[in-house]
Amino acid sequence: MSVSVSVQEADFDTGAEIAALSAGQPEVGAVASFVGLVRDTSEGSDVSAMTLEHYPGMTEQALEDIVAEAMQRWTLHGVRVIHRFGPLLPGDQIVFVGVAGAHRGESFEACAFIMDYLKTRAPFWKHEETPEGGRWVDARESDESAAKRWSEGWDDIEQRR
Amino acid sequence: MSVSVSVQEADFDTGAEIAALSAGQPEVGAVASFVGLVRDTSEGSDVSAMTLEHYPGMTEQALEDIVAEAMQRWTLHGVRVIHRFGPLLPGDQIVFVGVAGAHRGESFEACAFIMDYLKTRAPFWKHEETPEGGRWVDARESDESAAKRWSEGWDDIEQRR
Amino acid sequence: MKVKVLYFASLREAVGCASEDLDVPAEVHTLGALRAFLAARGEGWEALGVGRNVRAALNQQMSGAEAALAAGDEVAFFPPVTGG
Amino acid sequence: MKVKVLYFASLREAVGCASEDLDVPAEVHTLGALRAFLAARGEGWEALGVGRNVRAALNQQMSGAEAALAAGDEVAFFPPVTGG
Repeated sequence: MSVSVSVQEADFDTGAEIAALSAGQPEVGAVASFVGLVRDTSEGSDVSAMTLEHYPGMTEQALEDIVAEAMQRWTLHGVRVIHRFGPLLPGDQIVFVGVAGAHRGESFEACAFIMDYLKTRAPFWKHEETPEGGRWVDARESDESAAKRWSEGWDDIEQRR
Repeated sequence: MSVSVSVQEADFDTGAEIAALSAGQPEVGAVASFVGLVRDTSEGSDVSAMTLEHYPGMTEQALEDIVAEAMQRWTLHGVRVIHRFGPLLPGDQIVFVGVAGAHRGESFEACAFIMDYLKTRAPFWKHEETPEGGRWVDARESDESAAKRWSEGWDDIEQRR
Repeated sequence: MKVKVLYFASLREAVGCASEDLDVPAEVHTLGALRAFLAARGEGWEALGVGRNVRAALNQQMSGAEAALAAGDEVAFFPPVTGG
Repeated sequence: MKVKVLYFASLREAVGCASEDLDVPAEVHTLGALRAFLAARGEGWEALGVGRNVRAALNQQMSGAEAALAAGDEVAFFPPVTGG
């Protein structure tokens, strides 16, 4: 069982991360994974560069909490989350989520769940450079609704304290 | 846009396949992927080895049809499917499905869809070696229901001709 | 009418045959009729019988019992698939 | 009561401050009250005002307006997150 979270400026090796999720664990039959990349357009504008700001200290904890919640909901054999910060260019990798399970159902669901929660709960903010100048990316309503389909959305988190 | 299907005995390089799905396509923001592996237990028995039989000729066509259906349902920028046949050992990779899209919703859904359809429509059969001898793996009812959740299950296919 | 018939996996083992060229009797017009015709052959072939979980492909496309046969077709019978 | 307050992303730019050590008035007991107190500071600080889409964390946990403040807490205000 391997569970780990990294917040880093450096790029990552997707193939190595996926291989590590099943290495030495012959009970793993299914690894679902996701890679998020910087796109070269956003809201109709060309994007030449991006900077990811984050909240050091809180970021790791937020990701670990999300992973812990996924592990309560599904029987998993491994979870790996990597999120980059700092300057990035179109085509660059931003985030990796990999989930190892016995069967595909739980691996797919947990991977999508972690991404949906990460999108609404992990303290990262995108600032992009466009021909019209720099601008902060607006949160998408669709991300809020994606997180809510897991039945505990943002509001619940706020009230849970 | 890259769409391709391979049926092969050889192993594959997951990281390279995922990277190829977004290479030169800066409009891709999300790559969802799945790797299926040989487990060392099945139905309570130890599995020491497995052989995947397939229907040469039909296999590629079946996978291509499944991918074509996914591309009709979602706006995708790339799909890659690899399925191995022949002798395999616990821990070995069996299948890879990778889907590139602009956003994560369609990539995740199309990837799960392709796996669900592959599990019920692609002509592969697993034969496993256990301490009780060799045996053919039984199809799982849960695979049929997983395919049906996309609203066109096996029965529709049968009747569509 | 001549067709080629293939058998896979546990069904191949049950009937003891991987592939055969078959001259189908005139009254056998569909996949379902071909299956019933083969199931009546005797020992081993009851694996194709009524109530058995058998899938079929006609010319390499998953097909149902009502699919019509034509000369030169490639037919395959097999158990539910278990790849992935 | 002393707390540390952090601001991120567009909110950091709007208020012109990344981090401050703040002596909170006695009547400010909750995150919501602190937000209202800061919003009243004037130019730029209206970005924390009513109707603005602001999130908050208390000691690095996402928290709501009713969360109670204690001396030494680390508070952060920021816009909805956009990572991933």
